[in-house]
Amino acid sequence: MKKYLRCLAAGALSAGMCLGSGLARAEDTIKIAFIAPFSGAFAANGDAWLKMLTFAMNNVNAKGGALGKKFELVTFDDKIQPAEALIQLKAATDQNLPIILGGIGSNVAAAMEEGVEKYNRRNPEHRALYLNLSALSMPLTEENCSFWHFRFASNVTQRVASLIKGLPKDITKVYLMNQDYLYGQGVESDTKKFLAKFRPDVKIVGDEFVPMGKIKDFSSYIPKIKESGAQALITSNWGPDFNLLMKSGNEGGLDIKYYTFSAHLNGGPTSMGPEGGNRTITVLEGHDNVGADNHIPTAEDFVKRWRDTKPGIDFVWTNFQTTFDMLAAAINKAGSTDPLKVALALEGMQTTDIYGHVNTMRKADHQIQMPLYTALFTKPVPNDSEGTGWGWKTESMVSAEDLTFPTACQMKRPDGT
Amino acid sequence: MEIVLNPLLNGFVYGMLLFMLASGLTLIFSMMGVLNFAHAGIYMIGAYVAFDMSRLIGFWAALIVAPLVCAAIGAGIEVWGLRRTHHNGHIAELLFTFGLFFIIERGVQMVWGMLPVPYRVPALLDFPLFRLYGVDFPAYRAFMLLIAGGMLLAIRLLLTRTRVGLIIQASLTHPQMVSSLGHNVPRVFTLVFAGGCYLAGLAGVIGGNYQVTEPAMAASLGPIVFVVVVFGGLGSLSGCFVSSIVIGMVQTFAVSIDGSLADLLGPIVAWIGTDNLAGEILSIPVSRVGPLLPYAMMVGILMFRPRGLMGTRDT
Amino acid sequence: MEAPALSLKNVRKNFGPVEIIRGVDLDIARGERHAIIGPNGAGKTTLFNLISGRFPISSGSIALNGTRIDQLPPQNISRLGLSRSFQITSIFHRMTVFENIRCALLWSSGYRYSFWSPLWTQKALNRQAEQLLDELNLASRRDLQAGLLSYAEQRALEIGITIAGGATVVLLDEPTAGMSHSETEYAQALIRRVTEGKTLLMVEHDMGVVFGLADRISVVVYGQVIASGKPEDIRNDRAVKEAYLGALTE
Amino acid sequence: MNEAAAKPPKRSRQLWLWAALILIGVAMPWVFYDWHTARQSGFVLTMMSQMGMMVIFSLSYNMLMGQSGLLSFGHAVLFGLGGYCTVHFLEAAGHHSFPVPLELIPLCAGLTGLGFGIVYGYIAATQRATAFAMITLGLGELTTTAGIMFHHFFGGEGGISTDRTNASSLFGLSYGASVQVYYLILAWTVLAALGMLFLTKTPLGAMANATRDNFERARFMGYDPRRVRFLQFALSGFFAGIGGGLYAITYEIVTYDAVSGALSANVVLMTYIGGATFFYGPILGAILITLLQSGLSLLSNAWLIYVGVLFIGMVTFAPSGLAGIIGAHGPLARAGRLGRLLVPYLRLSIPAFATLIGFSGAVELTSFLTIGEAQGKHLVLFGETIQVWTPQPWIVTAILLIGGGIWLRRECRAFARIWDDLNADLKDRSL
Repeated sequence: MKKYLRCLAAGALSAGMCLGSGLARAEDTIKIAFIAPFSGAFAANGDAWLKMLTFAMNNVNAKGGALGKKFELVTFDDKIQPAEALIQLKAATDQNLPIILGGIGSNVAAAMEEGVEKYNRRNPEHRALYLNLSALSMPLTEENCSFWHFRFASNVTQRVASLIKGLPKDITKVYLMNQDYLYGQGVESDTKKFLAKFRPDVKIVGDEFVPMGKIKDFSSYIPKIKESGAQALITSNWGPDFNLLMKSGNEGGLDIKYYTFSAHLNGGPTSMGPEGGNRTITVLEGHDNVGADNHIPTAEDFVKRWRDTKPGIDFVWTNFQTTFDMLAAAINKAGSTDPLKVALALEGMQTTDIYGHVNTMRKADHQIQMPLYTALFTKPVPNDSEGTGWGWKTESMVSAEDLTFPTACQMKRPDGT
Repeated sequence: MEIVLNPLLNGFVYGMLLFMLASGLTLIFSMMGVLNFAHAGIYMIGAYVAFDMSRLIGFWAALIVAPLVCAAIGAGIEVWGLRRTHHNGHIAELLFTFGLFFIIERGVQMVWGMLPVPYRVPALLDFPLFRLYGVDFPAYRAFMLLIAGGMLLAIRLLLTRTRVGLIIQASLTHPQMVSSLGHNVPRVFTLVFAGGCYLAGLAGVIGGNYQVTEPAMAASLGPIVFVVVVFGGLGSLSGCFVSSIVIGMVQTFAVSIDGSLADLLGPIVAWIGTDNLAGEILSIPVSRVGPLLPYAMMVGILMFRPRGLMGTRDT
Repeated sequence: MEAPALSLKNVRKNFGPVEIIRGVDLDIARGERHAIIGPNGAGKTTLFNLISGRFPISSGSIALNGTRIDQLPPQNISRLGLSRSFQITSIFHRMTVFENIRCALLWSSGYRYSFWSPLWTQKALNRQAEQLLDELNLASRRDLQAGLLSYAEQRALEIGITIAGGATVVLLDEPTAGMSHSETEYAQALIRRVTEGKTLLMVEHDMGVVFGLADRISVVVYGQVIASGKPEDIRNDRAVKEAYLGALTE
Repeated sequence: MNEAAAKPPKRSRQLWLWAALILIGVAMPWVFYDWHTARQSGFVLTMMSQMGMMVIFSLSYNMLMGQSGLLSFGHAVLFGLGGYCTVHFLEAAGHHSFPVPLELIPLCAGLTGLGFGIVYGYIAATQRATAFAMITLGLGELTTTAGIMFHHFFGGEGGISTDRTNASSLFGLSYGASVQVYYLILAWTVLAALGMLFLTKTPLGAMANATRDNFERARFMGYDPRRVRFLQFALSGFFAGIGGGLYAITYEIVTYDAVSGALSANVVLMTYIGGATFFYGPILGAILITLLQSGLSLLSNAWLIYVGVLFIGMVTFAPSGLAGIIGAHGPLARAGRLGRLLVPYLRLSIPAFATLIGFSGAVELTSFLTIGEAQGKHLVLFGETIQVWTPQPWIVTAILLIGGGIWLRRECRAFARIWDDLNADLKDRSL
């Protein structure tokens, strides 16, 4: 009876239910804001990101956190809308959470970078620092680069370069298909650039833009692709635009390889299933079989502990761990969580990732320099993805040095730095 | 020939899927005057229920049961929801279904999660039926055509050969007349609404694995179905059929055209340059704007012919 | 010679294959009170719809004070000084009685689509509306929503809206339909009062009202005018009797 | 409009109410002022700014929905295009080629909104009712896609951004601090609201109501309903443009989200929930929905469900919205009988509260079963984790929901009786 009463009391407040770790918080933590979509069309990404971030954070906390304190994540829902993200930015700074993680959706990231830059200019006593986990578009670290923005993921150019470098020698005819917006257009122009540079033998037999999320049946593209004689399709399509494309391709008997950038993200393996097997190659920071393939004990242990939490998804954003490692190191180095000091400490910082590679946060544009993998969706693999029986197997690895490109960033630095 | 035949076939398949959704909507719209915003939501529920059921009792049983579930949901919506808002006018009814769509979309996310579910074509139908100019035509698409065609036939028979069908048909063109003839119009309304939802559910069952079953599937298909219904015209099933096929074809054909306005107006574009908005608009190839054509077609037809292609009344 | 207020020449209208109005010729002199009678389904209301521009005519011509109006949309006909009422009450249900009347006054007072003149400062307009409310005996209902009025009051408002704009030719479609005896008498007096000096064309079933008000009467049967003349002539017309008796025995 | 006919004594009381509301708006930033750190609450300021622009936006929407009976599903197009143009104005101001002070830039945004209103209105106003709704839906869809596709004007999905401090100021303000922007928005909100209130009292406003009620009759009075719709659409574009301009000034970035269907849908919700039949209804709706959007979404993942249910509830049971509910109490309040409702309301509130808790419990439990699980979160209350897989919380929720629901139904009937009696009594006395 008592239990029921307690439940009743609990129910009585369920209208005002709190997110996450609840009210009984230890006060002595370093709180980090995480602004991401938790409702709306991209809520699944917010959830998946949070899960991986929390795991990465717990790893750092287990090693003692920073300044003797543990980290703690506070989430804010931006609903994948820039305006809403800026409101939540204000909410975070109000709560004195100067370090802000984010990076789902290039539109939101662009708004956040600008917003933080202006906020810092106008509120020099209460600055904020924006750590971008996964928004890849180039302007963020090129023409719009900001001192207060750090990108902890490889950008579009680096991804395309590693894909082209990893392209097998026997592929000489490729077909390009990209979504008709900034990201897809960036991928397309970089693909052409790097093909000309690294693989002049490869011929582009088709170059297509599709409107984002509008095409329900890709079968009309299949004859075009087939006719072109392409051996591989390089596409930045993600979500339904990729899944429907591959579905139509398979149904139409199109026997080619799909070189992608997002097929590994949460939900990707599930929607591909066996249909994507042995034909989908993706560019990624890491996957759950890198450790087992190359016998890296730290990575194997990492994946084992990750899988023990029954996450349902692969830990593909291995850079999330790097983010927290660097952040903890920077806070320790700075001796405080003051955004300016932390930012200065982050510049040029080097840490070793779970695979043993050295990652560098470049000072010039605040873009992380790290190796990238390309992997094939295949079986059998030691650790399958999302319970499909299929999983990722490394095809190639391109080192950080090979992915270091000059930047056009002209950063406006704070006075005296 | 090969340029034409493949898109023709695929456009037809897509058009038939649209028709399955649109026919139910057009029945509801013509009779009750309600443009049911939740219709695509029901389609999504159909797909998800079919996914769950196909794992429990197999695809074929799901093909029977899932649409019935949707019909039951539809009847519930009509009896407990729409009927109560009826006296507040069509706008209120439309807004009711609009709000319902919000809830369905979020509810589906809550129950089935936010990621796509692996709802796949049954193994029995997972083979290429024939090859056409080197491109396979999957058996499942033929099956879809079969179901859609069968459904078309069934609706026709139902409407022309049964008493209920005759009443419905009369209600399509003269809704006030039928009620004044003393027929139990509320019951007919419920029946039509449930029937429309049944069709949407059926479309969900066979469309869910033809496309991807995910929470955004309704929001992305919904507007297109409206376009089909409005374009085809109120109170006309044949108009609905024609416009489904037309829009299915337009969407699939447009992507195979690479030309742009700039090709036609070469010198003018050279003069404007491509580095401004006007030049940008002109130099976009047709294949990229293809999916927008239906909306432009809808706006156009509503401006000049509000009753749509073959409609009997103004929208 | 002065052109007739309203002149119909061989007006025809068909809906699909069915011809509803089959060549109507009708001249109505200025200042005349003219009633149209005839059995149900004879096409009286359709005739009104054709004159007021609600439906386009199939052939023939209609002229208002000598000006062709048969190709014009209703608003343009209204601006030329022809106004009509409806058989099924057609008022603005969610607006107050006062606002209903004021709206009807707007165009003729020259406000057009003005969005810069605040209505509360338009003294002359408001006074005119109040006056009309008094005339209609609706002053006590001034701020009530029109949809909440009683039936007879709504009919009075309907007439008020129709004549408010100062039209010279007024078409009334069964103004007393569904009224009790006393209400009908009141309405008849009201119509007589407010249409003073105007040309009136009305469709009416109540023969008391018709013979009480009309200077001339036309009888429409099966889309044709079978007789037209002074009340006493019509009373004695054989064709009319036949038509009516025929209609009754059907 | 009902209140157009408001009796003089009530009008002065209303005036006080509005003055008080504006005063609250002025005072609000200082209520949440943090004296320890000497900072404004940025969250509250931004939320209040958002409310301001949403008030303008939904009022402008109501020029179509409530006043003209036109249901638009693409109103955000006018709002967002005003915003895009404002960004371009501010950029031009940065290059000293646009010498307009920031205080007046919303006016320029309004004029561009008017321009787009004229273009879109010319197309959309050809039809009414459902056809109008579908045209606006199509136009909205076309514009949103254009916003993603074309870079020169819209900047693609990254949008275009600017710096509001580019522009000069009439009062020598920098507009760096959000509080200055907030007061600018407040001033424009009041101005725009007064402007739209004024419009309802003009011949066009009256004829908009008339065409809403009975467009055919309006034609026989000399008015072309299409022209009325067109003018009303264009003018509402003017005010939506002002809202969009303020949006651009506040966030300094405009992306395709500002023209998207989501925002168009949002304004429908705001206006309807607030009450489309009253002028002030959309103000209530905009404030409430913004609160829910920014506040409730911090508390619950499933906040959209609550908004959806609230909306459906309104459509079904209170079609004149919050303003309608408040308005219905007007006669009783004037007669001084409001006290009689206190006890019935208290009786109603208990089962209503129980049902509410049962409902939100069911929603939250389901949501934690799937989504919460996906986030690796736990439902925590009073420092205790609720096990969503155990039956107890579900049983409690079910009892609250079903029991509360049945009880609520009974109380509702009782309440309706009392309400009817009171009103009938009132009517008897007045006659």
